[in-house]
Amino acid sequence: MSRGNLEPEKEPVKNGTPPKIIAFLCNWCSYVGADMAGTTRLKQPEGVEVILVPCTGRMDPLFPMKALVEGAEGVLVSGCHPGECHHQDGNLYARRRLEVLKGFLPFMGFEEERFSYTWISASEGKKWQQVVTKFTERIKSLNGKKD
Amino acid sequence: MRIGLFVCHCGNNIASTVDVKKVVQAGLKLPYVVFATDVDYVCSAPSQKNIEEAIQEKNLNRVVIAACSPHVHEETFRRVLKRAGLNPYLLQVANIREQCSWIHDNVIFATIKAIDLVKMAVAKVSHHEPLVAPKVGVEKRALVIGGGIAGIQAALDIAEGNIPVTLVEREPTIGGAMAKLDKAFPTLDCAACILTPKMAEVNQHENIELMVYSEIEDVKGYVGNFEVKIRKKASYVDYEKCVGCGICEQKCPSKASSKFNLGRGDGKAIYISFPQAVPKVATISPKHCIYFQRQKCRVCEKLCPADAVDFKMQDEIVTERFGAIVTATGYSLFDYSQYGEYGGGRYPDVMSGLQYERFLSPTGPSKGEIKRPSDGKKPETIVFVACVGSRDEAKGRPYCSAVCCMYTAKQAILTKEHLPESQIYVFYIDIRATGKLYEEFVRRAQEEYGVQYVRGRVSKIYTDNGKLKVRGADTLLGEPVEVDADLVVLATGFGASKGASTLAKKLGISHDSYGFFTESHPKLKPVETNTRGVFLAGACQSPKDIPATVAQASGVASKVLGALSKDQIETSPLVAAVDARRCIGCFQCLGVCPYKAIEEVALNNGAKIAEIIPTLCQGCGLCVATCNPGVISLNGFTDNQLISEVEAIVKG
Amino acid sequence: MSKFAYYPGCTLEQLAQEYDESARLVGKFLGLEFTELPDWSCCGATPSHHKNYLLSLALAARNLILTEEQGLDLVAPCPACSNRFKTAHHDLISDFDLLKKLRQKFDLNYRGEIGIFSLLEVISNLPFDLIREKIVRPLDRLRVVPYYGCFLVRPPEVTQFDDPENPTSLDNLMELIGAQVVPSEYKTECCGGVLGITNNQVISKLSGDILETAQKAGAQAIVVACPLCHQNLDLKQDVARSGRNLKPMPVFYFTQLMGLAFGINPKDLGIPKHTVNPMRLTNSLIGVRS
Amino acid sequence: MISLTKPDINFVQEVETLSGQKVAHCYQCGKCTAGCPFAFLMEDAPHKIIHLVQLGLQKPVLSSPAIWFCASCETCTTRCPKQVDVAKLMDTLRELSHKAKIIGEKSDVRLFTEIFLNSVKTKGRAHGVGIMARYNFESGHLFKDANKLMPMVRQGRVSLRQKKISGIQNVRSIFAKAKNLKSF
Repeated sequence: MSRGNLEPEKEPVKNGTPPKIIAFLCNWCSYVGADMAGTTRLKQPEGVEVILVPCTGRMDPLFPMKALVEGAEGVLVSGCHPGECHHQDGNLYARRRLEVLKGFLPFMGFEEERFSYTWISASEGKKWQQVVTKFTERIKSLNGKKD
Repeated sequence: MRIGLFVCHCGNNIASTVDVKKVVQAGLKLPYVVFATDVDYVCSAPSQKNIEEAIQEKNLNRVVIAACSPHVHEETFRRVLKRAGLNPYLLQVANIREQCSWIHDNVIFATIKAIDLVKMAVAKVSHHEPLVAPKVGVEKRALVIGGGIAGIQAALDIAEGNIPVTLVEREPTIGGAMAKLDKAFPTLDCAACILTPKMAEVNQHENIELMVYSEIEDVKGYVGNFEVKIRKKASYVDYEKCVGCGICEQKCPSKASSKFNLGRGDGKAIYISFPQAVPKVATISPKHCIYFQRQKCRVCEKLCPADAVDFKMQDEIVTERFGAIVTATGYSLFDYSQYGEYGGGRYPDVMSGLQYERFLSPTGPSKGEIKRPSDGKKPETIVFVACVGSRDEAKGRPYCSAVCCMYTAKQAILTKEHLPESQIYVFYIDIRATGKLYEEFVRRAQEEYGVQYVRGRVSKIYTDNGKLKVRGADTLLGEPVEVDADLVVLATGFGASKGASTLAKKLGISHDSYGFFTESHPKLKPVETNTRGVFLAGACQSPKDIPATVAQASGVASKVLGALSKDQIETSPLVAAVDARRCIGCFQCLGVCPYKAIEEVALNNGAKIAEIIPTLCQGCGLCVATCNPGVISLNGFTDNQLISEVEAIVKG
Repeated sequence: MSKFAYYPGCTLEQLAQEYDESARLVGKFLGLEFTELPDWSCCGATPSHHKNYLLSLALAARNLILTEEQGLDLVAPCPACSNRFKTAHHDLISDFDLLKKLRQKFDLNYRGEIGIFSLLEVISNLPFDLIREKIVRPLDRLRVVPYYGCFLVRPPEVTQFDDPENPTSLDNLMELIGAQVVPSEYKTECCGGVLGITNNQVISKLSGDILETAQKAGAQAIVVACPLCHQNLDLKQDVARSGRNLKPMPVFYFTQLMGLAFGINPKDLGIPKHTVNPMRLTNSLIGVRS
Repeated sequence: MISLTKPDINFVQEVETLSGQKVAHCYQCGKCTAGCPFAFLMEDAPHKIIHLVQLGLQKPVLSSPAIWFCASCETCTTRCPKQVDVAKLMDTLRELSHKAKIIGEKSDVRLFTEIFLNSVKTKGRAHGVGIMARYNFESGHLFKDANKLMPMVRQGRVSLRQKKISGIQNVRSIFAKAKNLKSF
């Protein structure tokens, strides 16, 4: 069924626009876990948009920073569990770098809580759902404090 | 630049929550997008043809497909581009199904998000460059890890395809769990009779090298070129010399419980696992050996006619190269002592299904006679308890072990054949008998052999006056019930093989939370893993019975033969590259590369810079993030590409 | 064959005389020769097999042997009887030991060579043209639910007649005589059977459901082929209707409706004997103003 | 707590021989119960009765009032996926219950059965009015359906007397022999 004729603008928006969150997911575990959440139809907040990276080891702290500066309300990075990285230890290198970033955020005028780093395996669709739901709630309450 | 956008309805899968037409409209407004359309099923053959035509007619040079996860069909669409004469890497897939339509209900938000995802893809694809996949040579040898029925079947099938196979087994004999079985359901053929010829064939096959009592130490490399270190554990018997006469075992004065009989029945420190062991050689268990414990004895050494005993033997590590690896490491049984209420481990007459199987077997501890371990009497009333360590969330085993219903029915039938007067009860919660002839088999247990099935779990087993009181429920009656049993068999479920997760790490494959290895796709790639060149067979992937295991093992063999049939394999072009002009030669990258894919090269001017060997690089990007001057880039994931995605989302 | 040994059975002899009368009349009209089985005894009915299987076989066998002596096939309008006979026949011819036992212990020598039919079976097996040519008064204003009940069609191995879940023989006959058949999902649901005699709860639920669905589907009447069903649906209709918002609904035997179509007088068909007054509907069907 | 140890195998065998049905064939799907028009009256649904037989629990089966609520409509038998003749099993259980003189509780059906068969035994045919009168008297439902009776008498549909058939001796001897024989 196509909804081509529906005018989305005219539908009432109940809870306001969901906060815009960028999630960087590694190709081997977390992206597959997020796909798994989809395959099992686990409902999630609509504001989370995923950027695929080959490994969290590829993560340059610049990317989350850029995202926040440009207006993202939160940034998530998720990789394989420690010891299960497809590329051996890429996830651990990433954590080290991103921890530094986290400490640096307040100096840039961002709450530390707008950034989070987690481990999601390929089979943890459920966990992915919980992580994004919780993170979205967290961002909402941060936004609330601001107002 | 001319970008074409194709948005998939996926029947209702996408179109019921994403307004596909709106996505197309929004797409058309994006920079460089010269063509956009919606498609019912973009992966279908006619749609693929249409994309090819659109590429040619509209002169497209970049393609964005908004559909399912790239993990599902990215390769399919790359082939479409190739057929249309476009470089296959000028493609970007926007995942608007798994990560959009399937996880949202609100049409407005889902549509907005789908449009965002398309914006990201368009932004990224405009930074794409044509890429060419490097080719590498292939080591035409296969490694099979695990010598149970899965490994045996896979090794034989691969060897028949004229590819040399090394079969590594950590026990002193191949045969695995199947060798311990008396009979196999549903045909009740003698397990040894159908297995041992295959074991012998493995031993004799010119293309198979058998390495028993050996384990995988380390794995490096990638498809076509794995380098594997194998530890040959010290068996203290020279397998080359040992003739398997068994004199050592007869004369060994030590006492040990038989590992092959799962602790039921006596064994010795020096042992041959079972009469049909392959290879038929003796092995010493230092833990039980009197010489190792007290430095005297050496009876075996003195008596061995082949002079094969060698107390000085050390572990040895060999390195070999393979083009493909099959893991067939099987399963381990649930430890019944985790159910304190059943008394397994406390009461000798409560045993596991596999232990009971040894009692049924003519090569088992009671030579095939059913006797109570406690007093050697023939049991009159025997209770089987299904789902012990299966379908039990409290025990962390929510899954079905897939074989227990069937082996319980088999053991009930065999018991009735041994002891026709016995009264047999099976406590079950559901009967899963989905294989060919399985349901009929379970019905036969009930209808012909009079096995009494009682639907309900057992709550507690305790001793009372020489009997085992089995307290359960009959949920069909809605009443608690009780049976006075002489013997109780717990149908213990399947868990991952011991050491499975360690092996997974070595192989770079993933496993689920129970330790079962994860296949590449649950339906369409059941024998592949996410690491190219590493395949799965048998119960290491999920609990499986023999027919399913053998089928998967043969399937794996065809995959291995396919992978090794080419002289060269294309590797991914999504690899890193160093900008030679800007590299300062700090070699930070060299230290972090997990694949040793970076080497130092000297320039004409004597300066040393880093260079990446594209066939070794696996494209993780760790070097890129590590490079301080920022002179390494990763194809497909350049800084520009990733930042363009970020900007597409937040700037809108 | 158009000659039959006719077995009325205890119910048709008394409570369901109108079925007996209409059956014999319609049979005659259709050229069927019914000779009442001499000195017939009770078929055993439900109580015999509820208590004693051998008794049920022997009681039925006595009548089967009498039929065999006549050299005729047996027709029983009452499906409870025909079902008993068919069951006994089925069990005896499929179990030689049982047959021998009956012979030796009861001196009942059944050879199993006769055919056993319910009346509906006999009539619906006739060539429809033969029936059609007797029709002088098509009942084209009648909307009727054909109700089969249990004994005619179940169990199929025994009854060997029509479809056990969706029988159509009675539907076809009704359409043949011009009536409009109203479909009912309850056409083979039990009316309560013999339990209806002792238990009014059974009638009010089971027969009540049958009546209610028929009425809601727009039927004016129900047509049956079984006196036990008729008893539960007609004689005890007040019980069946109790607690439900239903109008009285006439219940006919199929022979009565066929008789009307053949031009036979309602009185000769025993129609006025019913408990729920069927005369208004009957008169309207045959064009008599009441 | 019901003990399943040492089930009454003789009972199971007797039921199976008498009925010609293997109770082990039943896999407890419940289709018999699902289609049984009388299940609403039964404390033990038909599938449960069979299960009790499977477990060799004679007493609960033969004393269950449920076996008397089966009207032999044969719906269960017709639809059973395992081809168990459930109605036949019910017959067998009633027969055994009669023989074992186990009466779970006062059963109207059982009383009716006795009176009906007595009527057949005396006259060779069932005498409707006689049976009803006797049943009403013995069951204590004195005036049950009395309102139905008078119109029928007026119409001549029922007679207050029933003649014996001439072969009544055959019928009586059938009753006598059946009483003394085990069914198989």
